[in-house]
This record gives sequence, C-alpha cells and structure tokens, in this order.
Amino acid sequence: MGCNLLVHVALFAMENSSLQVEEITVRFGGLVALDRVSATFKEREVHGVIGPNGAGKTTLFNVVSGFVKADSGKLAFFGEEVTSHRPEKLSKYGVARTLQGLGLFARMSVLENVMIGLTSTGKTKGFAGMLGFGRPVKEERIFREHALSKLNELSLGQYVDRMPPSLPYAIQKKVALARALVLEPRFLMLDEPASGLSNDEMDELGDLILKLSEKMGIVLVEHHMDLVMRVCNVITVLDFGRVIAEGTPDEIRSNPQVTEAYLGEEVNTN
Amino acid sequence: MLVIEKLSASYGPVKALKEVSLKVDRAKITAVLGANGAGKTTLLRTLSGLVKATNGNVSVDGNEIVNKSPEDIARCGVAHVPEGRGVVQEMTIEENLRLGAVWKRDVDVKSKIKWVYELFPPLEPRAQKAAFTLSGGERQMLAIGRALMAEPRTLLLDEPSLGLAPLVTSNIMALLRRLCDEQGLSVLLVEQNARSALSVADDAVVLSLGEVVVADDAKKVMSDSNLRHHYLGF
Amino acid sequence: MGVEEIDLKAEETKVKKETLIEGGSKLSLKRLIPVPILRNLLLAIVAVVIFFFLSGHLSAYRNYQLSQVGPYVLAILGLSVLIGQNGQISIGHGALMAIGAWSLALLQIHTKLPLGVILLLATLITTAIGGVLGLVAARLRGPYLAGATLALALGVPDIATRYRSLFGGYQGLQINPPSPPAFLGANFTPQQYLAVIDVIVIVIAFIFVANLVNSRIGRDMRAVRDDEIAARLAGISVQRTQVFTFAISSGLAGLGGGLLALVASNVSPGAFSVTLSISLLSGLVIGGIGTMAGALWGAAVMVYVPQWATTLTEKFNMNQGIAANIALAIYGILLIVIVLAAPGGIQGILMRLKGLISGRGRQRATKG
Amino acid sequence: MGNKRSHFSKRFRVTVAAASLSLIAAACGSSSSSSSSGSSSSGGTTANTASAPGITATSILLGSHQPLTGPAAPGYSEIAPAAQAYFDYLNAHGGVYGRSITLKYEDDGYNPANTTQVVQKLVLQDNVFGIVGGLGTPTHQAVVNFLNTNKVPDLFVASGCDCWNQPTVHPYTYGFQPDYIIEGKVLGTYIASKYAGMKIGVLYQNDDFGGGGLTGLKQILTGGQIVSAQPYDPTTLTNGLGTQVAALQAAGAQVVVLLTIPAATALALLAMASTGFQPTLLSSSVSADPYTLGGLVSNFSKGKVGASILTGMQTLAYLPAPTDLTDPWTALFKTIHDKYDASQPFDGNTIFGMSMAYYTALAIKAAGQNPTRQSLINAMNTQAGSFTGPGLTPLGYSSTSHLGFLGAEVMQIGASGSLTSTSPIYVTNVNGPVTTHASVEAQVPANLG
Amino acid sequence: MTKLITLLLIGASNGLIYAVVAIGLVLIWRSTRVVNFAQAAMAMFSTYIAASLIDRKVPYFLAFILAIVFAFIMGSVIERTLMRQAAKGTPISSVIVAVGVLITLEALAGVIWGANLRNFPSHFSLVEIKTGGVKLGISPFDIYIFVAVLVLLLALVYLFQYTKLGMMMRASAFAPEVSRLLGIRVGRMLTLGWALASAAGAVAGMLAAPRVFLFPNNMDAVLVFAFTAAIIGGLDSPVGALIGALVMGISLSLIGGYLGSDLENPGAFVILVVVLMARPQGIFSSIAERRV
Repeated sequence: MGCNLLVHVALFAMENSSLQVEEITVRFGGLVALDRVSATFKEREVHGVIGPNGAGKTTLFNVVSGFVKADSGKLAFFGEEVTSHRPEKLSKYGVARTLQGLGLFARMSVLENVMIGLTSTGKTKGFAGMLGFGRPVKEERIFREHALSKLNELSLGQYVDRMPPSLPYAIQKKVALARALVLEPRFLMLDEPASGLSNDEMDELGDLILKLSEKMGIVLVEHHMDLVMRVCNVITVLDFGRVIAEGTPDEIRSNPQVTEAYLGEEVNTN
Repeated sequence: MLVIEKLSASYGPVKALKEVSLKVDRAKITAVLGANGAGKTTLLRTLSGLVKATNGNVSVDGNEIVNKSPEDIARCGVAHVPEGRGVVQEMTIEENLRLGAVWKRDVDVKSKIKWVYELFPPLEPRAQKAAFTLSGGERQMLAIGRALMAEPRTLLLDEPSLGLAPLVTSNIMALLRRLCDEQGLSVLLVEQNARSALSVADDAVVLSLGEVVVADDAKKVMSDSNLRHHYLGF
Repeated sequence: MGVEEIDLKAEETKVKKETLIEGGSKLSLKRLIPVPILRNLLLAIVAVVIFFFLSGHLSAYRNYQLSQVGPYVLAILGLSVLIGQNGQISIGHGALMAIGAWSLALLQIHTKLPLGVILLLATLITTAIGGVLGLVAARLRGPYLAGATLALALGVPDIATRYRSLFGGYQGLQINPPSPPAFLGANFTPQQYLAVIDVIVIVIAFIFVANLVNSRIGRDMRAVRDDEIAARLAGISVQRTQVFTFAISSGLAGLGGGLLALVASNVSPGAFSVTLSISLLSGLVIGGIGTMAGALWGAAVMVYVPQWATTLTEKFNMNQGIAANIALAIYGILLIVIVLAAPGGIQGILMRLKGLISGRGRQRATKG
Repeated sequence: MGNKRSHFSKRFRVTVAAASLSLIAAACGSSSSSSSSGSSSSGGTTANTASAPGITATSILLGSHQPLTGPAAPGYSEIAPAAQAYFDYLNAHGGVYGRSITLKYEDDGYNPANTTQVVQKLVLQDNVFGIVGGLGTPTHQAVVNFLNTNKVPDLFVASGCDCWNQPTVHPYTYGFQPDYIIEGKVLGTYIASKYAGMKIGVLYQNDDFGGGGLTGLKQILTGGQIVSAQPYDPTTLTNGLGTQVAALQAAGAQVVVLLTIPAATALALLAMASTGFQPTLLSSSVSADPYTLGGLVSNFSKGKVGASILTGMQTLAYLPAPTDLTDPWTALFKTIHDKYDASQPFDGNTIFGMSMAYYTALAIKAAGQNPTRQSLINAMNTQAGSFTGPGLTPLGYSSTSHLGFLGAEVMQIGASGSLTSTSPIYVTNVNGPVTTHASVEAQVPANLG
Repeated sequence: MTKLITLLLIGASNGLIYAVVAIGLVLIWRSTRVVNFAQAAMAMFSTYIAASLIDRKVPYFLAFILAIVFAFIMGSVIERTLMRQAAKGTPISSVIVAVGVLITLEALAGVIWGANLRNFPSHFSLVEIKTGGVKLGISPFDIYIFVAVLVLLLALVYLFQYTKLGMMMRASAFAPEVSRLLGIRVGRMLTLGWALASAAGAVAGMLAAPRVFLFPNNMDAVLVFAFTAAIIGGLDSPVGALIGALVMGISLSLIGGYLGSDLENPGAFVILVVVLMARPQGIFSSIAERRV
C-alpha cells in the first residue's frame, strides 16, 4: 500500500484530461474524515471508490464537488488547479454529480428536474424572465428540447409531466441521472446509484454506465460489489479515511486488506 | 423469543421487505447480514413499530406486536438500539441511562446504572458529560447499556460495529454473547461486519433486496460461498 | 474551460415538434398561439374587456368591494412567489405594502406624473428596498426569517410617525382617489374606475409573474425551494436566487400597497399593522400556496369573509360590539377549519374537484 | 314619560318644562311649515316623505364607523352604543317629526383601510342619510374626501383634529369636540393665570392629538416655561411610561400636562406614584375620565394608592361630568343608560355618545320636516351655532367655521371622583385670543318631536 | 446616571415579562416545531379568568393558581384537538391554525368580557421602595415579578433537569424517534409541552396585566417582543430566551429613553437583524441542521 502511494505522488503531474485529488485531508472536529487521500480519475474510465460505511467516500465526493473544503491538499480539474471552488461552479468545469438517495426536486415535474440540469448555461437574467418574448422564451424552448431528448434517450419520455414522488424508485433514480447527463459532462460522479434498485435494474444500470464511459469519465461510489466489479476499470478502497488499496477489480478482489476491512476480524468469544 | 412470519414493509416507493420470516430463540443470537439497502435496518424498524408493516406477523414471547406503536412495543420488552447516533446527544450519559428505564416502575435504577457501568467501564467517569462528547465506541456502549436498563427480553441491534475500531467491535460482540447467555436475551443482530457478527451468533440470515436469501446456522453461513457472493460480489 | 455551451441559434433550427409533451393534447390555446406573450396578452385583453362591461352592471359598492380585493391579491401573489416558489417565509409583507403605499402617496403629492407611472415607480422603489432586505433574508431560515420579517412589520409603520413632516405621522397622508376620465361618461363611477384599474394592474402583474414562474429563473427558484444542495450542484446560486425572489416578491407587495393607498385614499400607520402581515400569510394559506389563482381566493376571503360574517351577525339583533367580536370569531374559526380540512387551500380543493371531474385527479393534484 | 317624571327632582321638572318651550321656539323659527307641538309625534301640516337617502316617512338611518374590536376598542367601543341608546330613548318619545332614528355603526378596528370599506358600505349599500360621530383622525381622514365628493353630511367627527374645520374644502364635514389646539390654548391660559413662573412638563401622544395640544400650549406659554415635553408612542404602551416620567421628574417639572389617552394617563399616574413624583397634574379632556381612570388605578397598590391618586388632578371638560348626578343632563343620560345601555359602563364615553346623539337630533330637526342632505347642511351652517344642550361652551358652527365646542373649563377631580370647576369657561378658536364665557349648558328638554 | 439606572431597571422588568412569554414559545417550538402565535391570546384569556375569579372575591393567589390550572387544560385541549391535526400539514399550516386560535380567543374575550380596559390587581404595591430616604428604583411589585419569574424558571429547571417527566419531555424534544423506542409516549409529552407553555403564558399575563391593564389585545405587542427575544436567544434554548428577553427589554428601554419611544419598534428590528447576521440561528442555539 505504501508503495502504491509513492507511485501516486510521482505520477501527480497536471494531466489535462483528468480529475485529480492529491494528499487531501479533511477533519471534522477531532475526527479525521480523509487522511492524505490521493487519486486520479481519468476520462473514459469508470473509477470505483469503495469502503465500509464511514470510510470517507462521500466526504471525498464532497471535497471534489466543493461542499467541503479540504484542510490541506490539492484538487485539479483537467490540469487546472482549483484553489477554492464552490458547488455552483462544478457544472462549469464539466463535472456533474448525483446525490445519495435521489436529490430530485420533489415538487417539480420530471421535465423540469432535467431542465434544471441545463440552467447553468442559461443567459436570461433576473427581470428579463418576466418578459414573455425574446430570449427567455427561445431559451426555454431549447432547454425543453434538450431535456426531452435526454429523457427520450433514457426511455423516460412517458414520465415528463409526472412529479418524481409518484414514480417508481428506479425511474426516479434514472431521472436523477438524466439531470446529471443533460449537460453532456466530461465527468460524472455517481453517489450510490444502485441503492434501492432490484437485480435487473442494477444490471441495466451497469450497461448504462459502461455505455456512458465511452464518452466521459465516471467516478462511482457504490456498495453493491457485483456492480462495482463489473463496471470499474480502477477501484480505490478507503477505510477510516485512508486509501488502503487501489487497482483493478481483480487486484482488489485478491487483496487481503480489503477483505479484512469489509468482513472484519473474527471475535474471540472466549 | 421472537417469531417473525412473512413480514413485508415498504419504505416510500421502495418495497423494502418481502415476506421475511425468521425466529430467534431465548438466549440465542441471530445475525442479519446483507449489503446496504438490503432491508436490514427496515426489518428492525418494522419490528419496533417505526415502519408500518404491510403484511405479516411478529410475536414476542407470545405477544403479537406487529403494527403496535413503538412505545407499546418497547413496553413489551423489546429494546431497539438504532444505528449510529442513537443516543440523545444533548443529555448526559447518566440521563441517557435513566431514560432507558423511564417507563418502568419496578426497576432499581441506581443499581442498574451501576451494573451498566460495570459492563462498560469507560462510561462511569463521564457520567455527567453530555453524550455528544463520547467517541463512537462509547456511544455504542451507552446505547446498548441504555437498552439494557429496562430489562428487555428481546434486543434488536443495528450495526453496533459501525465506525468502530476492530478491537472495540470484538469487545462489544463478546459482551453481547455474555449478556445473551447470562440474561437469557433473544438478540437480533444486524451487521455489515459479517465475520465478527457470525463469530458470536447462533444463527444467521442474509437479506438481499428485502428477501431472505440464506438462513442457516451461523457457523455454516460463515463457510458458505453464497455469503461471499451475495455480500461481496466475488 | 469545460462544457461546450449550447448554441442557441444552432439548436433552434433543430426544434422538433413531435417530442412535445404527451399531455399536450389537453389545452389547445397553448398550441394555437405558441408565444406566451401573445397568448397571455390575448387572455389579458379579453379579461379586461369582459370585466369592463361587467363592472358597468355592478353597483358602486360592489365595484368598491371588488377594488378592495386587488391590493391583497398582489401582496398575496408576492408572498406566493416567495413562499410557494422559493420556500422563504415572510410575516412582514404588510411592511412592504406600507413602503409601496407611502411611495405612491409621496409621488402623487410631490409630482404630477400620471397614475400608471407612479404605480410603476412605487413598485420599483419597493423592489429595490426588498432587494436590500433580501440580502438579510437569504442568510436566515425558517422561524428566524419569520421573526425577522415580523419585526420588520412592527418597525416600518413607526418610521412614519418618527418622520412626521415627510410621512404624515400617525394620521398619515391623504391620497386623491383617481377620478374617471371624461370619455368614460358621466355614469362611470369612481368605484368602477378603481375596480377597472385594479383589474388592469392585476392582469399585468399576473402576466409578468406567470412569465417569470415559467422561465428559467422561476425554475431556479423552485429548485432552491425543493433542495438547496441539488440546486447548487446544478450551478444555481442559492443566495442570488433568494435575494432576487425577495425583491420581486417585495415589488408585488409594494404594488399592492400602492393600490391599497388608492383604494383607501389614505396612507397611515394604522393600516399596516402586524395584523395585516399575518392576515396576508393566512390569506395565502387559505387560497393555496404557490398557485396564482390561490392569491385571488385568499384575497377574496380576506375581504369578503369578515364582511359576510358582519352581515350575518347583524341579522341577529344583538349588541353591535358583541356582533363585531362574533364576526371576528367566525373568521378565526373559519381560518382553522379551512386549514385543517384543506391543507392545499381553496385552490387545492378546486384542483381536486377538477381532477375528480376530469378523472385525472391522481396526477396533478399536487402540482405547485 | 309621565311615570318616569316622578323620579326626578322638583328642580328637574321645572327644567324640563322650560326646555320644551325653548325647543318649540327653535323649531318654529327653523321651519315655517312646521307647527310641531313638541310632544306630539306626528305633527306637521304636510306628510312625512322619503325626502333623502336613508329617510322614510317613519325612519332615519344614520351611519358611523367605530373601533369595536382591536387595540383601540377599549373605551371607544362604548360611544356608539350610548348614542344609539339616546336615539332609542328619543324614538320611544316620538322621535324627530315622528321618525325614529337608527344609528348603524360598523367596526373599523381603527384601521383606515377598513374605515373606507365600512363607510362606502354605509353610504353606497345601506344608503345612510349621513355619517355622524365617525371616530378617529387617521380613520376619518380616509373617508372625508369620499363623503364630501358624494355630498354626504359628515357631522360631529369624534376627533379634535383641526383638519375637520375646512368649510371650503370639506363643506359637509363638521367637528365636534374642542380642537386639540384649542384645548392646548385653554390649558396654557389656565396655567399662565394660576401657575405663573412654575416649571411645566408635558407628556404627549406623538400624533395629532398630543402634537396639536402641545402646539396650543406653546402658543400661550412662550418663553422657557415648558422645561420638558416627552412624547410616547401609543403602540408601545405595553412598555409603560416610566422613561418619560423619569425625564419629566429629572427636568424638575412642577406642573405636568397630560395630553394622553386614558390608558396612558393611568400608566403615567402609575409611574409617578411608583417614584413618588407628585407634580400638579393637568390633563386634556380626552385624558381623564374619572370613572375609567378610577377603575384602572384603584388597584395600583392595595389600599395605598387607590383612586386617591386621581384626587386633585385637574382636567378639561366641555360636557357635564359622569360623576355629577346633580347635573340634569348626567341624570337624564344615566336614566337612559340604565334602560337602554345597561351592559356598558356609565362613564365619560357614555356622556360623549349621548351628547353627540342629542346634537344630531337637534340638527336633523332643524333641517326641517322632510330633511334633505342639503337642508341639513344649511341648518348646520345657519342654526347649529346657537344649539344648546349638555355642552358647557358655545359651538362654533357657521358657514365659515365647522368647529364644534369652542373651549372648555378646568375641573378638579375630588375624592370620590366628583368634579368641581376651578376656572371660568375659556373660549377661543385655533388662531384667536382666549376669552372667558358663561356656561351655555341648556336645560333638559322634554323631548324633541 | 440616575436616568440610566432607571432605564435599565424598567427595561429589565419589562424583559422579565417578555421572558416568560418567550419561554412559553420555546417550550412549544422545541417539542413541536411550531411558532405559537396563540401564546398571547392564551395568556390574555387565562388572565381574564383570574380577573373574573378575583371579582368574585376569590383570593389573589388562589385565583392565580386556578388560572394556571385553566391555562394548563386549555393548552392541552388546543394541542390535542387542533395542533395535532395541523401537524399533518405543512409547517405553515400549524402557524396559521395558531393565528386562528389567536383571533378566535381575542374575539371570544371581547364577547364575554367586553372590549373595555379593565384593571388587574397587582396584590403588591407598585410604589417604589424607599429606605431611609433613599429610593431604590424598584417597587414591591417589581420584586414580586422577579421572584415569580425566578420561581417559574427554577420550577421549569427542576422539572426538566431533576424529574423523570422532565427528562422524558427533553428526550422527546431532542430525539422523538429514539424516545419512542425507549417506551416514552412522545405524543403525551407534546401535549404536556403545550400545557406547560400555556401555563407559563398565564403567569406572564397575570404579571403583565397590572401594568398594561387587561383588554383582549393586551398581550399582542408583548408576544411580538417575546418572539424576537426567543429568536435572539435561539429558539431551542429557554436560557437563551431569558437572556434574549432581557437584552430586548433593556435595549428597548434605552432606545425609548435616549432616542425616543417611536424608535422602539424599528429598534427591535435593528437589534434582531444585527444579532441574526452574526448568528443566523440565535445566540444559544445548538448545531445547525443542514445536510449534504
């Protein structure tokens, strides 16, 4: 493992086609949530981040997406070092993220939910939105077309007018995905996309992820190992805020440290 | 003794439990294993009345408890130790313990608290501190200790090893076994940390997507390749 | 530096008609006139013309009653945008109405501008002040925002007593009610004129608000309301959206205040007590939060129910002091009953009825 | 009426007879067509007609706006019921030209926006003949334009704002109680004559009432005699008046003038009692109703302060005191109150409401057997200036002045709440000098019909 | 200097009354997340009950206690019948129902007792105490208010910190779900919270009434100040409410005394905004509840 880290540091050259985190440390009060974590997420690759509950996976996502400020360490998007960035800027960098659970807007239609994904490209400013002609109207039409085509692409066309809570969970998950994808991001960060899905649905999700990876880089936090092992090119394993392993699914599968972290030690009952 | 028959429940739009049946005998521990989202926590929440069951029966020592209110189920001698921060953080350790038996009239609270401090020595010196000052392991101890205050017959534990160092986990597991044997408790132990759970459990079930996929003797499950498959995916 | 931005012009040529919503068959006007401004203008002109002729058949007092509803419609609409679309609460919109009302009064007294311009300026002044207040509001949530706005409602009217020479002190400023222009004929009462002005202003405000709500900006507001985290991830600045919404909402309340000044022909602190702010909130909930029609119902309840209750109690030959209090109690009890029986307000009931009738109740009852 | 009369004193009976005569004379003078015999209820050579909105052959409908609910209701909510009680009494005794008078008073909660609504309703929907005794400055200001544009008589506004006295702008609006500035001038004159050289402090409400009174005071008390003038805001009365009273005490005021509403007067008395500050107290007519105040201050301290806190305080009056049952008007009003208005207290507000109703009846009578809105205004402009009744001072009505009572006298509150005059009756107008005048309080008429 | 001391004392004594109302608001907020606008009217109504009893020659302290009992019952009934129902809707529904209760109670008081100002016996003298010619600036009634508020606070502290019941109430407020798992009947604790808040309101009403008199709207302004005070303190903290109320009372008194009484209401707004800009959750509130 130590070896792995060293290799990493050596390779940390500003690659302009990747998302990089280097030596990121985050503390919450006394608790060290992330301890000098480094990783490079490459384009057209599916990169899994796994680890037991509380290992720091979501914190890592939060650092990359700007919700949590790292106490130390570096963050670079496509070769550009990001010193202080905010979640609002993420889409400008071409990075989209889904949230644990759903993160859908419960009282907005499916179509609107997806249109929100495009909102950062909008040019209508404040009061101009009150006008019923010109740019705002044109912009709305374009947004609508884009969102509809993305929804159709994901076979969600029949749900455009529905409110998310009235839909099956798997469909809602897909809507959330559609919202992340509608801007055609260069990177997609998926936070537990499979939770709550059935086996068949999970298979379908796997196919989709593989298809998407032809166009973009994907970072995947997931508990369902079937899925992770099937779709990932690279896997980073976190435990207690530290990277304990990184490698291909096969390497991870045969790593005793990983098994230990997941299955725990046996208890001596005597 | 806890008997669950064909229990089903939904969490919002998700069907979280599908006809789950299992049994925990007196002085036995049954481990419930499974990945995140498999329905383990929902199972416990349904048993303790926080989630309404859509179907099925649950009985504790012969009393039918399904779809009773959580407070009534607790008063039937079922103690549920919820996942993670199940302590009242704003209250002191001692107050948390007192809360455990607050509805029970015939409990000698003082000696009971003393007994809990003996079980979990780290708690005693911090008796008057607010619970949020405790570490994760100590909180878990407090939550279990508090559950024991009301002298329950059935204990429902949700991931007691969550976020704990291995040594702490193994201590808690060992203690659980001891309590079970000494007090004649029926314990339903939900765990992700499969090895440590199986090492103390008598029986085990594995849940996957709300269904029981494996139900067997703990020792057998330990060596079952199905477990590896359903649980780790390899 | 990242995403290719969507090229508006290039995309426009690729507009495909067949992908329009499945539900597109339901309303034909939307298809007939696809440009919202034209569609809305047409509806607006129709509404105003119909009202213009209807109002001629109403007694002066009925017209006056109608004109009383207008100011509250606008203020509640403002609250509806704030609470319903953006999820911010305010128990201080009465104060914003006061700002609009005094703006109108001062402009009317000190300038010779036409009424329309004065109303517009009063709206803009309140919008600007609302924007500043919005900076404070955007930092606060839930009851803390409620408390701050309540204190605003308490404080603003006293500014008028403090600076008496400008704002007229406790007895306030007098407004000359607009008199109908000569071409409308001698039979056109001032009350009818007020009611028509009201309707015109409301229709214009509704068009603007409808456009806003249906635009990207409106959608951003709702996104912030439903999930601030997800909204930020989509690139929406939560603070900016909240400040903007507060300003717009204030502007509407200010416009309502301006109308109230005209309708009451007087601006004084007593008309803008904390009670007014609380009534507006009640009106919003009773009408139905987040729907534009709800503002109409809510304002109508605010104006008509107390009057109806008074008329009712007058039928029983009792001491008028007691009758007045019983009327008040009826209003209070009705408030409780409506909220408990219909959490979606009157508009919620109507939508449910409509759903039942058209057999599609399940789908849309929760809209907004 | 006959059996009632036996309850009255001999003196009273004489008074009644005389009053009837004087009224008949007035009535004859006002309307040549009328030969009413005073006691007959259907007198007149011509028949009663529905001569104007709100008037039928048998009835007259008047309107008013009053605060019946809300923070301003205390005290003021008694006025309209008292006025209606007087009309009930009058109706039972023949009404005016055989017509019974009904006062339809609506609740405006002291909110000007509501005032506009209820007055529009009264005028447009209920078709009242006129508005009488509309209460409050900000509230009534909201409707004064409307009433005048629609030529609706707007009599006896219950507020002392000088704004009602604008015959050219508001020809249909007439004041009633002494203008606040006039009250201030009267108080100033009294102080100048009795407390010359002493340090004067003023506690005033920060609106037209307190502000007007202060203006009047300052017109008379020039120079540095006023050492401190402390305003208070009626909406923050729940915080008490301790800070203002402390400031007056610190300024060394020997005489304190209270231009306050009764609740504030009580709070000021409380603050003074609690700090042992005992200046000579003078108050406007609005501030000190011994009944109301006595009730409020009686429990300041168990037995120690009690109503005695009021004793010695001097207040302006232009109507007889509710405590003075030897006054024939007070006695009459008390009888009416007990019969028609018993659920309400009998206090200064009752006297005010009944007096206002009495002058209203006089004005309507003066407008002729079949009055019109214009004939009522004509009567106000030509005859009302010489109306007499319970009022102590002359009235200022003419075609060029719409002032009501032109002055007041100073009364001292005695141990049991009785009032004794300590000054002549002062009379003035807003800008003129202050002079003294004899009381014009009339004797009680038998009836008006 | 004397002026300053006088203003401070007046402010503190007003602040204590805000504090009792504010504590009532906090009690209800903590357990049910409702801002109880009816608190003012409930206090007023109970005070009228006490006044009616005193008019019927019931001794002051007996009337005081009976009014508290009445308030206790009224609070429970309102929670059981209305607020529990309202809790099924949005948070704003609950607020509006509370407003409905406020309007209805004030109207009912107007019907039953009339709109007139009436006095309320203070039982203790309102006259400033002097010892050897030195004025102390406070009256026996001020001391009574102070003692009553202190007793009330101590009683609440005792209840919450040292009794089983109080422990259950606190647990229900902090962690309703965990409490139910421990067998605590959380629903009853909510009712009890309303009942206690209503009783505290009755105390506030009876302490305030001798100085502001009694009429159907007499507590409206007090409620608004108490609400701002509770917000300054952080709506979750009774101690915060007390301190917030003293801050509010004293600041308003100083503003009124030095800048003019018509700046008191705008002053309340300014103080609130200044505090909230520094601490958007009030001074004494616990951790903010936002998730990512």
